[in-house]
Amino acid sequence: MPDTDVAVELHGITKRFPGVVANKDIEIVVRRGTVHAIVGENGAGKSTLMKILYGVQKPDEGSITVNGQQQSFSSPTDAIKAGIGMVFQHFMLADNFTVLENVVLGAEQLHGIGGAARQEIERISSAYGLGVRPGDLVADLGVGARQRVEILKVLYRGAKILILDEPTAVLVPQEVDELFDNLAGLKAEGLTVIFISHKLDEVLKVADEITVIRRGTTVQTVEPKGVTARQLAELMVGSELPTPQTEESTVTDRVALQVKDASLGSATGPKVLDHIDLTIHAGEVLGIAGVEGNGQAELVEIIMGMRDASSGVITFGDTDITEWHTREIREAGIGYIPEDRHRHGLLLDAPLWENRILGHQTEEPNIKGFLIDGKDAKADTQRIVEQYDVRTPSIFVTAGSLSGGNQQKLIIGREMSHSPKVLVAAHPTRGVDVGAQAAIWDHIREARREGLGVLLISADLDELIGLSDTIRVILRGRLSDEFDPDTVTAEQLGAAMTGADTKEEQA
Amino acid sequence: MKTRFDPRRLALGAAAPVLALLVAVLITSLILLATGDPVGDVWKQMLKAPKPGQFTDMINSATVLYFSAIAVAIGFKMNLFNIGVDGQYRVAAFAAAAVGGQALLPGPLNILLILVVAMAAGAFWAGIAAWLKYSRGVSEVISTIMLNAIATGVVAWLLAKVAADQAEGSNEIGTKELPESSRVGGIKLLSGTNKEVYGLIVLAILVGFLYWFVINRTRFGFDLRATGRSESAAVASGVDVKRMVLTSMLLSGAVAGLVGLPLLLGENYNYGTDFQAGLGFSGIAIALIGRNNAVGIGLGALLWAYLEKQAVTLPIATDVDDSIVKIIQGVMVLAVVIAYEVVRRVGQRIEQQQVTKQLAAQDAQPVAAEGAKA
Amino acid sequence: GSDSDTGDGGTTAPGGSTGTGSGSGSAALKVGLAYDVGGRGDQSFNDSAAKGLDKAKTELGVTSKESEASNGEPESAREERLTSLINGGYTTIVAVGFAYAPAVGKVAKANPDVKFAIIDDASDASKGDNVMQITFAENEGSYLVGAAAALKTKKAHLGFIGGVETPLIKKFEAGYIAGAKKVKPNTKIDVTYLTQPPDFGGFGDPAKGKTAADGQFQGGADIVYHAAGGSGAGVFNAAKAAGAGHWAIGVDSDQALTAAPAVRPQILTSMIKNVNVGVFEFIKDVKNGSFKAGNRTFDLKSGGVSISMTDGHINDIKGQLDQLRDQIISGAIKVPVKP
Amino acid sequence: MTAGLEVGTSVVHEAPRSRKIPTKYLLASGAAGIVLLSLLRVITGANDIDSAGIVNAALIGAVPIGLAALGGLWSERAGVVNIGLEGMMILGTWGAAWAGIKWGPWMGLVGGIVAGLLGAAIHALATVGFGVDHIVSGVALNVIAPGATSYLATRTFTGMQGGGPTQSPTIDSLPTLSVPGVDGLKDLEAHHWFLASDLAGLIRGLLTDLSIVTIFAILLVIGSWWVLWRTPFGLRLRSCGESPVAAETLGVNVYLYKVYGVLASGALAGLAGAFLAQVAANAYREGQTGNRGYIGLAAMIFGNWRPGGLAGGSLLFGYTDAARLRNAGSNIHAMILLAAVLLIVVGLWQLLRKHRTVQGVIALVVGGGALLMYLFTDTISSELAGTTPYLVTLLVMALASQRLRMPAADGKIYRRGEGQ
Ligand SMILES: Nc1ncnc2c1ncn2[C@@H]1O[C@H](COP(=O)(O)OP(=O)(O)OP(=O)(O)O)[C@@H](O)[C@H]1O
Ligand SMILES: Nc1ncnc2c1ncn2[C@@H]1O[C@H](COP(=O)(O)OP(=O)(O)OP(=O)(O)O)[C@@H](O)[C@H]1O
Ligand SMILES: [Mg+2]
Ligand SMILES: [Mg+2]
Repeated sequence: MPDTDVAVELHGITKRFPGVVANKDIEIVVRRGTVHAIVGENGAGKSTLMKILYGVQKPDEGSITVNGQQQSFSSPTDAIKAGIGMVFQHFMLADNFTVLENVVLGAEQLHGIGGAARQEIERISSAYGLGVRPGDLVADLGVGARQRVEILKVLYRGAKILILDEPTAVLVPQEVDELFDNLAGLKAEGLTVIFISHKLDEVLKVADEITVIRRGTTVQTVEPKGVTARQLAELMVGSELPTPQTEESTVTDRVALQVKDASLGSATGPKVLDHIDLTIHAGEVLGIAGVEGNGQAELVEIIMGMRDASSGVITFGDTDITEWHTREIREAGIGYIPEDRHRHGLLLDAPLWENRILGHQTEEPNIKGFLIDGKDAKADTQRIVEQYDVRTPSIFVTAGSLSGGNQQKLIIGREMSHSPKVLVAAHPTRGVDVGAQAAIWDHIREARREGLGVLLISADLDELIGLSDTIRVILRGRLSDEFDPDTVTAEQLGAAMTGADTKEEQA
Repeated sequence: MKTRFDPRRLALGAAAPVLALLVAVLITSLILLATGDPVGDVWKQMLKAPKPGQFTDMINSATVLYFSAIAVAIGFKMNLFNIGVDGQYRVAAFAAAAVGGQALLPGPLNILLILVVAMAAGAFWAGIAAWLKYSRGVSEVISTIMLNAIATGVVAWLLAKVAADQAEGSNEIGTKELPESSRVGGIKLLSGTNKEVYGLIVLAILVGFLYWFVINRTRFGFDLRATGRSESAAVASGVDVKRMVLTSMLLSGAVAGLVGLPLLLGENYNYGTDFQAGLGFSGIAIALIGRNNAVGIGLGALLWAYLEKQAVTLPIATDVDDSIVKIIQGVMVLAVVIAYEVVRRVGQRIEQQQVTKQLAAQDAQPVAAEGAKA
Repeated sequence: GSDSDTGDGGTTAPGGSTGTGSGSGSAALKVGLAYDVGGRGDQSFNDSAAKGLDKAKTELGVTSKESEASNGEPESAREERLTSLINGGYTTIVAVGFAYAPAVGKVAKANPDVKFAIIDDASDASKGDNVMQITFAENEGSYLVGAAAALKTKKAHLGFIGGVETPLIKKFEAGYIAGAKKVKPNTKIDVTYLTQPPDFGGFGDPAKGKTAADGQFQGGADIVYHAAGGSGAGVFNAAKAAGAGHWAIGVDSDQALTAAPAVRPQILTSMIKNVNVGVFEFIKDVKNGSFKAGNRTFDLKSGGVSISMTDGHINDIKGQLDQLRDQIISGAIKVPVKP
Repeated sequence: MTAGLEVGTSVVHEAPRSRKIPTKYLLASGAAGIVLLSLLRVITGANDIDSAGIVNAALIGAVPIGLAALGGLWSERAGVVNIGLEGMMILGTWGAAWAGIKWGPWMGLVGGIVAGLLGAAIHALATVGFGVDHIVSGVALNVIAPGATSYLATRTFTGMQGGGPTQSPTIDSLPTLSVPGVDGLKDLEAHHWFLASDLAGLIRGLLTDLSIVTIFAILLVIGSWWVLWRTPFGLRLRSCGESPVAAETLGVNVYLYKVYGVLASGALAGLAGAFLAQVAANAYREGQTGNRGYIGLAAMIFGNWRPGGLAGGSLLFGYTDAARLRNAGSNIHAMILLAAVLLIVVGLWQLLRKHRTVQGVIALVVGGGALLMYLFTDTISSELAGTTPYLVTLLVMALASQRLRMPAADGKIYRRGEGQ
């Protein structure tokens, strides 16, 4: 009985992608003036559903009702007209545009693109305490600020229904709290918020209602007071939830990798890396926490030789590899799980067996002399596929046609196959669903037991706390002291990650 | 790229060029109709089977074009656009002719010297663009275009300096002619004509094979293709992309250096104002038609040469201006690339569907979640 | 006036087979004419050749087929062109331009009973018992216009603009300079070439022609001679822009009659290279069976090259020019072929 | 194949993002340039290097290149690389001549623009419609256009008075304007006084007999800047070049704006062709464009994808080309001295300030070589003079390229709904 206090009603939504059913008979009712959370594991279909509600993608079946009116959106324009705004999981900002330009784009008819628009932005910014400056170049902004620009974009268009797709994925606890304050403010204004997240404690904190999606279908809608995080998780996964467990320490005193006083200057302003000192022992997992964009990527790049540090020394065992080239470093036995598998880990339109060669073009079994040894490489790919449970019909399909999780498992298998002495793992389980996640953790632990040194960079604090022997926090290119994962709390880490409350400057 | 043992995919692959040819024919016919030219006659003329003599000429042109297209393709394989093959082969042919004309070495050795000089000169000229990109990040598209123009001036200048006295009553100037002993005789391929196929066709085939082998079988080739498919992934995998730019540009230039040699060693015997120009640009088009594939390029070169051949007789036989053939060629290039793009997309889609179907088939239960992710 | 402008010729599409069945009905000679790049309507020597052919059509009642070279074509294409003309039954072949030299040489050997003429080449490459090599003493004609320019200039400062820097065009330059220096040794002569081979754009880029000529006029020259084919149009425009007292000298045909009407008044004179005469003579000889193989030079003596008196701008110096002409004809003056 | 390699250009990402150079610096450097030129003139006695004539010629030379470059700007700001400019320009020359002869010179301009648009339509269909690699499509277009043009020319111009397969009859010319009074500066210029005469020449060159199209071109440069950077339309168009996916999610019809960009680019390239046919030559001529389309692309790139920059680039090219065509002997010879001095200065700077030994030494050696060349020759061979514009372009690119920043999504193939 759709009455007027229902903001959005999704009925029987089904969406098929080539070979995939992303959404199947979705049923959701969102009441006006509430925060409605949608939870589900990776690939469950949350983003797709929201993209449908926002008119980016068209549903194959089902109906969308907004404020009691049946709608069929053919483009975001229609959705925006209907008062819907969306903040995407992956930021939708043009780096080389100013905040102003990013905000007014597509909504020029409201206040033009000049002074009037500027004032409006400043008004909204102060009204919701977003602290956004219209003149800034987005490229110069930190993640938190970008998040707020995204929200401002939506508010600027006078949206009454906000969709936030995993807004907290890249935020530290303090930032999350701020975001939630903002949401509370919005709610008070009578706005409706649809909120997507994996982080169930957060969800329980802010949501008035929670809808769980599993494998594309709505499982159940619950009230936060009625459930615990664990119950929610089991609804999501449909099974027991694995949590990372470090067993007894395997740390030796043999130094596997050492970075001494490494810095990386940047043409603009502050150093990207600032006198970094770190040591990884054989059998040790060193976890690096930090807000994205504080130098993690650069740290990895100088270790992997993809960039030259402007100063400092990097030693592998007891050999100085500072001047070495990426290939030599990889040959020497440093494995690499890149942060962005699509850009750095795979050739999406090459077959799996060629992707198995990638990164080890100069090592057995991939080669015979200066030739590529297709036969052995294929055989070994088959082995990886079986051993690491990569779900694929054959090793001849292109990597791009696998799901993220399976892509990730292939990469892990590939790196492990060359028995590295050190593994540089950036967000090894990002965007990978729970089953695969557990498997990947086990592989890391096992290798660790055999004396592997791991540099683990992750945004997922639970993962860090669960896997690491030592945790350090990177902030504005500087490394903090060590934290003991057994005692440290997420809040403590969060504080360190943001340098207490002075996070604005990190932009 | 390709899934093994997949007839559907093969069919798709074959579909593209055929589709493209048909489109080209269709559009051209429409133009002819629009301008009131005799469509039927034109195609009758265009499709006339070449006589042995013409066929030989065709193969010869194709040989020259083949070198050019391979040179371009080497760059294309890693997203490097060597628009400068034209300048490179002219510089190279001149250098080779100038040196060869001196007959510093006895016959066969001199031929070898000519080959080496040509490749070196071509590589050098390409090297300038490579270095500019390597050290200064100058787009090779721009630099090679500029270098083509500069090559013209420099070669003209040098030619004026070293030019042998022009033959009595002739209006051409050129380098000293190669001695008889260092020319490459032709091969009698077809009866019914006294025309011969350039001896260097053998070199062309060899180069084609090497191209295929290096690209598809060697570590270097893997790095090259990896860079072409995803520069970022290649870098992460340890490929030194800047070095690759240098190497592949030099290789491309070296092959470009060979473009002029069939003419130099088998036809003109010197480099002069009458030396054939513009071969570099046809090379680009042919590389595109042939999809940077050694065999495909071969067929592309033959097709290109065939069309050029027919173009000559077209106006005489039908009173239709031969520029219509240029239109055919251009439309074909465009149609080919479009067709391949479409086919690629369709192929991708099909594969994604297959993957999920097969996964679903493998096991319905818990895997479905994963499977759904494909 | 068949010798007027390219327009009349233009009425036949290239390759247009026009059987003007006037008179000699069945025995009509079939002439195949292969142009150099640019073809009919290039306002240059191709056009001039076309003119000769048109004359032959009207006066000798021959039928013809024309075909044009394209840029950067392989040697075999030129052979192919001649051969297919022959296969088409056109057994009297005119090849316009030295680029055809090797082709004519080869094809002539293969077709001994076909009569060939090649323009601008007398090398062994095109020699043959059935080949008439038609060359012109461009240097002699240029010598005269050079002299005329030197006599007419008020500033003892002239200009020369060559389309593409080839030996043939340098022949024009050489004669021009020699002629000018002869009558005024202290004459300053600016020389500009628009492009270098194999970039033959210099024969078809009026914009470059104008810029270059502007430079020479503004640099103090008051008369500029061009041997730049279609780029000449730009030179004429420059002369017009430079205003009264500035002249351009035309080339190949009498451009005071063929150029754009607006600029004709700026044209002091033209160095006429009667390719049309050469072509017509050849066809006539073949028709009358008086064909003779070998090189035939069309020079001042034979009237193959000449200086135009149209519009009478140089009537006042006609005397001196005639003197020089006679000296050249008599051999008293040797005109250089290289600058 | 996609947007080509990012190697080297990657340096850009770190390069300072100070995009705006304050006008006062621009003016200052402009003034410095003039002083330098007049010094050079006085020293070398090459009076033509900044005469009214050369300035005027440079302007005329720059217009077609600049218009092509502007075309490139429109399409690349919308994210579509366009090396088909040359082809569109060629179509423009024919369109202008044909329409110009049929309906008079003003319609000629229209004809050129329309012809260019047709070429652009093909490019748009291939790149935006079918998602073909941009450079590939451009190359194909550059094969089709000359063929189509020469075919059309043969069909249309043969049989016309003074026309033929390779050239059209003359087209009536368009009006030209001069600012009254400026011609008086002639005498001042004739004195060849330091600076005064140079300024006189400059002003006279810039303000006398300007073709109406030249004025259009200047207005178009300014207009393009205004439209692209000051209007919602421009913002949307640029957003397609910077982040089409973001634009899509804000309801911008990316396909549409990309098509607009490409079409505008075709229209401008066509106008460039019209300028060549109608103003620079008043007739169509086969091969008339002489690769100016490619040069325009280069001009746009070292103009850093900005109207002001590309105008500068075009003028630089127009100037060097005019210099060598007008009087290579003294002009280019004089420039060698300039180049020598600049190179030596740069070399010393690299050595002493930047401590870049290699670059420094290279610059010094080349500079020294140039200096010797200047001292021991008194003219320059016409063959080499012809390469000046291209050499200069290459040089400037080599010096500037690392500070350039192309639109983030330029040349990337975009498909709706396949973002992220
Ligand atoms: N553009 C697309 N083309 C093909 N399949 C897609 C596309 N987008 C998503 N999918 C499929 O739909 C499924 C649902 O994707 P979706 O992004 O909605 O998951 P999600 O719940 O947002 O995951 P995450 O929590 O990681 O964001 C994915 O598993 C994927 O296989
Ligand atoms: N355009 C697309 N075509 C095919 N598959 C796609 C497309 N977009 C996304 N996918 C796949 O859909 C899955 C889910 O997409 P999405 O990125 O929304 O969720 P995700 O879990 O964050 O993805 P990933 O697991 O790769 O990080 C991923 O496996 C991704 O590879
Ligand atoms: Mg999602
Ligand atoms: Mg995700």
